[in-house]
Amino acid sequence: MQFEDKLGYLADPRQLTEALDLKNASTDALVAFYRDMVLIRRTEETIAELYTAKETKTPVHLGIGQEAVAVGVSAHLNSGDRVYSGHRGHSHYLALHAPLTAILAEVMGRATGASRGMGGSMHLFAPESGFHGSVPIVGATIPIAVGAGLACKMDGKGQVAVCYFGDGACEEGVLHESLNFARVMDLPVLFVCENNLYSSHLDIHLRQPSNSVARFAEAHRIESRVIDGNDVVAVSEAAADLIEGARNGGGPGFVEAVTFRWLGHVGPNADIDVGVRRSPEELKQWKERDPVRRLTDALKEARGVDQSRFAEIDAEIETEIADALEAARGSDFPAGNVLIDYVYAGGRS
Amino acid sequence: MQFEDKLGYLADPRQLTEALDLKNASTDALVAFYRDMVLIRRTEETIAELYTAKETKTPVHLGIGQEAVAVGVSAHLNSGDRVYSGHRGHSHYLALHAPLTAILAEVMGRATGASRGMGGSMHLFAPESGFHGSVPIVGATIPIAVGAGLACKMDGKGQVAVCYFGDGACEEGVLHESLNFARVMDLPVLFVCENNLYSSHLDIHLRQPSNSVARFAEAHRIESRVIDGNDVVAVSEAAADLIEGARNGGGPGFVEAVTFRWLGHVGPNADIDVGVRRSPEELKQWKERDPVRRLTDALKEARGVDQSRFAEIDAEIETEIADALEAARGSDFPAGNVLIDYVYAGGRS
Amino acid sequence: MTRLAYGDAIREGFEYAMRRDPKCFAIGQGLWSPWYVGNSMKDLDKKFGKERVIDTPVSELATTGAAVGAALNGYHPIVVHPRMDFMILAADQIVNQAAKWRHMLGGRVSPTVTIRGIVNRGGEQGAQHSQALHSWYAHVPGLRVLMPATAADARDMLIAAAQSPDPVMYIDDRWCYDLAEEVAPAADVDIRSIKPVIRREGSDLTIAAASYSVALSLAAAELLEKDGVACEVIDVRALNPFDPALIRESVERTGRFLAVDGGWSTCGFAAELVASVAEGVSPAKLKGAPARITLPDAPAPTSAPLEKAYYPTAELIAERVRQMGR
Amino acid sequence: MTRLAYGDAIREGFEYAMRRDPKCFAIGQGLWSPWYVGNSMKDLDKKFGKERVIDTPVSELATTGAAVGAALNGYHPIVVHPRMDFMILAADQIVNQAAKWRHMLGGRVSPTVTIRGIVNRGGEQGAQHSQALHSWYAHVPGLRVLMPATAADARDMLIAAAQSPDPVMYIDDRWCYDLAEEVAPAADVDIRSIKPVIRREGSDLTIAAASYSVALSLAAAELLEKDGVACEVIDVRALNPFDPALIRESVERTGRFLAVDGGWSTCGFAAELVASVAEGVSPAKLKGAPARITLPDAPAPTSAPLEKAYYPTAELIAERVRQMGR
Ligand SMILES: Cc1ncc(C[n+]2csc(CCOP(=O)(O)OP(=O)(O)O)c2C)c(N)n1
Ligand SMILES: Cc1ncc(C[n+]2csc(CCOP(=O)(O)OP(=O)(O)O)c2C)c(N)n1
Ligand SMILES: [Mg+2]
Ligand SMILES: [Mg+2]
Repeated sequence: MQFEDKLGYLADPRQLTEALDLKNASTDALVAFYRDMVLIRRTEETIAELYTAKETKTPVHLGIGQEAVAVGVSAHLNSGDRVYSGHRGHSHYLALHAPLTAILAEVMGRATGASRGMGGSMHLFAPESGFHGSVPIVGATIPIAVGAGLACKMDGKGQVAVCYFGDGACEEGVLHESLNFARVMDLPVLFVCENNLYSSHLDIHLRQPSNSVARFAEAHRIESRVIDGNDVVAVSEAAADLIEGARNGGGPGFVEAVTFRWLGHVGPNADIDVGVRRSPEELKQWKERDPVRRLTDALKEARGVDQSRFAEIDAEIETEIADALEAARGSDFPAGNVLIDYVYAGGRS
Repeated sequence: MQFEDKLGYLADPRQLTEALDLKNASTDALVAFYRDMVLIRRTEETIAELYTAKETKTPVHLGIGQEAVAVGVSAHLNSGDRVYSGHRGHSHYLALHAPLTAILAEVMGRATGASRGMGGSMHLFAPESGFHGSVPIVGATIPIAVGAGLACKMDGKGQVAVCYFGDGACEEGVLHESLNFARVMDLPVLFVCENNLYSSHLDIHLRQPSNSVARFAEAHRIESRVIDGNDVVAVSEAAADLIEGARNGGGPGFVEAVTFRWLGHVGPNADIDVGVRRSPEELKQWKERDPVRRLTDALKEARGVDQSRFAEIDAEIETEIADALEAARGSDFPAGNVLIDYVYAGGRS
Repeated sequence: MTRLAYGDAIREGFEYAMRRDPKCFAIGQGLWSPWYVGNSMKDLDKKFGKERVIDTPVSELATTGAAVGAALNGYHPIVVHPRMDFMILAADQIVNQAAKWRHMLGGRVSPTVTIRGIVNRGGEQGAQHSQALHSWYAHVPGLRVLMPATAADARDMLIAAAQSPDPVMYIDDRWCYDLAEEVAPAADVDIRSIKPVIRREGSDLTIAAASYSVALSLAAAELLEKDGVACEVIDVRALNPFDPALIRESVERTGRFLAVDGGWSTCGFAAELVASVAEGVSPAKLKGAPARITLPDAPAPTSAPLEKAYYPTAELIAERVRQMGR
Repeated sequence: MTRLAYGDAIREGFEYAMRRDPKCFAIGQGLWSPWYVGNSMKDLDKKFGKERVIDTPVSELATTGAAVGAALNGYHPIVVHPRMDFMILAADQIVNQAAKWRHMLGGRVSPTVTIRGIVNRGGEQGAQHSQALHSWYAHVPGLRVLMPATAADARDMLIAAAQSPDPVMYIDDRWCYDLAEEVAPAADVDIRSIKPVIRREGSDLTIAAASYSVALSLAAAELLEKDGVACEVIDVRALNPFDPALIRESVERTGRFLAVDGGWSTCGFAAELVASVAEGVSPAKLKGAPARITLPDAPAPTSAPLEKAYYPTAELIAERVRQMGR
């Protein structure tokens, strides 16, 4: 197979390392993006530590390095919208400002967790914040989000459904069935593919004939945007367009956000030994394309935001996480009865 | 959804009714095509009669009107190649010159049938002729043909696998998974979609955003040809190209053959009441695009073949079918023990 | 009371559920076709509009997932699979998703979806157009599995399913469509009230079955009555969660038990019935070993004589009962 | 004789089967990864080349279908599903295709494919990463279902599967990977020779189980020995086709029966075991009602304390046996 490098510079880690082009985004909004991204990163680092310290065993799929995608998309969502995700879902949850204590408690299996301790890292739920569920069967939430879009359409209130998934999920037939279904029924669904060029240990060139997955949207006649997923401004612009279209009855949209994860597929290590092209050098290069640093640089250079402002936010976040962690640690595990009581509404009868 | 009429004149029954352009095909080959197409049509008409006469109950999906596709493709296959099909598979079987008695016997559930009376119309098997199986779960033989292609590649003898399926099957996720798999592994597989614009009662415009399915091949970076499926010369040319490529290690190819079935989805009636655009007028127009008549006209006009030659072939076919039918009718039903004995090799133990 | 046949009763169930609840809709393959699912949904698209009776592309998995998704967002979809064989393609959404979301996400959300799987067999259709896989779904905690055996149940169980707070697998059998009976006007039904019932009383032997197998068992009981054997016939109705109490109580009276099921034997629902009886009834109360009648251990054949040999009949059941002694 | 652990034994089985038969190859997700399927396929890709040990896209259905297709064309592929949960997506190819092609096409062709499904549970992985669905596949005629409980069987059953003329579901359990024992050199194995065996003799009660549940049952038998209760433990090994003769014969001797299974209860393999015993052993020979131990009727939880409550233990089995009397 001749592999097509359709993404070009978007997939080349030596490119796009400079400060972001902030376009006409407001400084306040950009600073809020910074805050959200740092919160996500620090929370995931905290989860990594919990795992390393054996405070939890639940499999954790960390998205450090990919924070810009969820933050850029979420900027255009409100709590009436319905977000779905998969195994690597922390950022999608946190970008909606869903409760911090609840995600940490969930990762530690506590009854105060987002899923009351029944799900762990891979099964999160915070509908009050618009996060309607994540599950780790690859591709499973894609048609579910389409069904949420169908509900939105039937509700007729201009709400949208969003589904995050990866490049690997595009190999599941259900993605294709779902794209067709959403298109044929003109459903308000935003498909967001975080193309991090890997599915666990396998580089995309070992799994697909091209490194760009937007070709599937095109095949199903769905409008798409292929963007630098480490550029929160670019993500936000693309999402804004497509979400607006969906709200106004234009049907589904598809964002391909090219990005890279800094850690291994699962767990807190970088496992640079796993994966054919995933060399230490390449990883180092991708870290130069850090979505947080590029935003910070731009805010400093183009908007004159002072380092002290970032330090202040960072400090707030540390306190927030410390408090959340303490609250999570202090809470109980689920009571034994729920093992059966949660199976059917009102328990088994 | 805005429906894209990508096929244009290829899907317009008022077009392409004229005599075929025979290009540089040999007259002998073209006469052989005629023979094969008429054999298919007459056999299916015979099966329709058997069904009407209640000599069989097994569901029959007739492809009358679509004969050119299998005939054009099979011209480039030999018995080392492996052909798979679905519920509408009579033509694919017969175009390989698989035994006529065996298909009739199979439809009538006899032990001398292609599948020894265990399959009926929807499950045919004649590996000696290159027909390696048809089954009616829509899309099911697509990955199986891909696996046959993998076997061909491992065998290293330049053989190819062919899979016939319909426009409806393109809505099954497995088609997309299979295209990707075949592409990534560069397998010698020819995907042949008989796009007859219908999946049972539903017109393609109610199920997909475009009437052309080759867009899926394109998305998976598979070479494709979109052709008039009622033009046996065009089918043959397209198949020749792609099969040659596959034999030489070029990987998979995809033929979209646009055609139309004259009868209903299942059974011997035209059921023109079923299906949104399937009006009596449209059906009448499609019959003007008869693949047999257009070939006959061309052979007469461009090659001076005499009507008597056709009449002779027709007569031969009548005899062949009459003989086969008699043989089939005269044969036994499967013995009771095979119900269990065929489940496991050597019977249950 | 009006007389209603099973196929029409299903249609009435749809009509009642959809009229009663604007959040209830139907989705699946063939719903705009006059013949796809027999007469069981005839003209519903005309009555409720094509937005609430949605015909779909040939995409079992995404269609089912979309129904699950709509259910998770406040709707009560009924997703229709014209054959249980095709529904296998949707198993991930049924078993990994619908059955698990409530539990896995802490009990705060429920995929209130009804998955209708039709058993459509016979007519020389063969191995991929004949399966009855209710035992698979009965195996999975989180699903409710209903199988109506009568016209009233065909309607009422569909209503119960559409109104259920849990995901429901509703399985009907085309061989039952002509069974007719007098039925009361439709009303709301609490799914938790659907339990096994005695369809015919008897003191010599207990038969338990579901769906079409109930009709067969009742016919066998008629035959046996002539021999002076009084069979009690229990219609299981709800296979998951399954409550064996009534069956055990019956076997304690009769001392003999036969399970009849239209699926395969190994790990099938008949095995569950026999195991539930064996576990719950003291061996001292059994006058003989329990038994089961199921399909033979083979895929469905096509040819007419083999089809005839393949499917259990009332006569086969009666013969087995005779062998089991009195 | 060399000492071999279950995980390594699987790897040896692959190595033997692939060395012996050039038409045998492995395909599935994670086969080029150092950790995906534990140590059970370590470096096979290096040994046999990436053409015979094929790592695939995330496409369970097409991958399985491709393996079935290669099998129908003379190969003996072993398709690997790192979790049974993901394998549900491939159910159509397993159940509608692999299981049926021989029968449905007249006995002239056989999909000689091995489908390896791994039970990978615990570790707070939760509902979609824990399932043991062997009962589903045991339900389906046409499939052979094997579940090794020992290192020797882990290797030999894989060899038998690879050499089988029928499609085989080979199910291993990650919880067994460290079980080690002395094993003889690898040799060809006829799959039809794989039948239930007695792993421990005893006269008071018969336990039947498969896979990891055998280890649990043996541990329980150890505990019970101290109480003076002698359990006979039977390793079922082949769940489909299932031969209950040895188990029935044992229960006729002991008079008591307990089925232990790592799947769910309703229509599960434990139900089949109990039903087979109930059907085949005269109630007069039973000293008490048979029983089963399975998972609770719930999806797998994640949090540590619930996980602990969820999975059966040797102590739980021993306690149940004590309740069943002597
Ligand atoms: C149906 C299914 N198949 C396989 C897996 C194992 N698996 C978990 S994550 C993953 C990789 C997915 O890659 P991608 O979609 O690109 O997401 P990423 O991990 O890169 O975020 C795989 C194969 C699974 N969880 N579910
Ligand atoms: C998995 C599955 N879903 C649904 C069906 C019912 N079905 C049989 S044929 C058919 C239409 C297929 O249309 P197409 O692929 O275009 O083939 P055509 O009938 O037009 O030749 C459908 C939906 C089936 N057999 N299998
Ligand atoms: Mg990825
Ligand atoms: Mg078609």
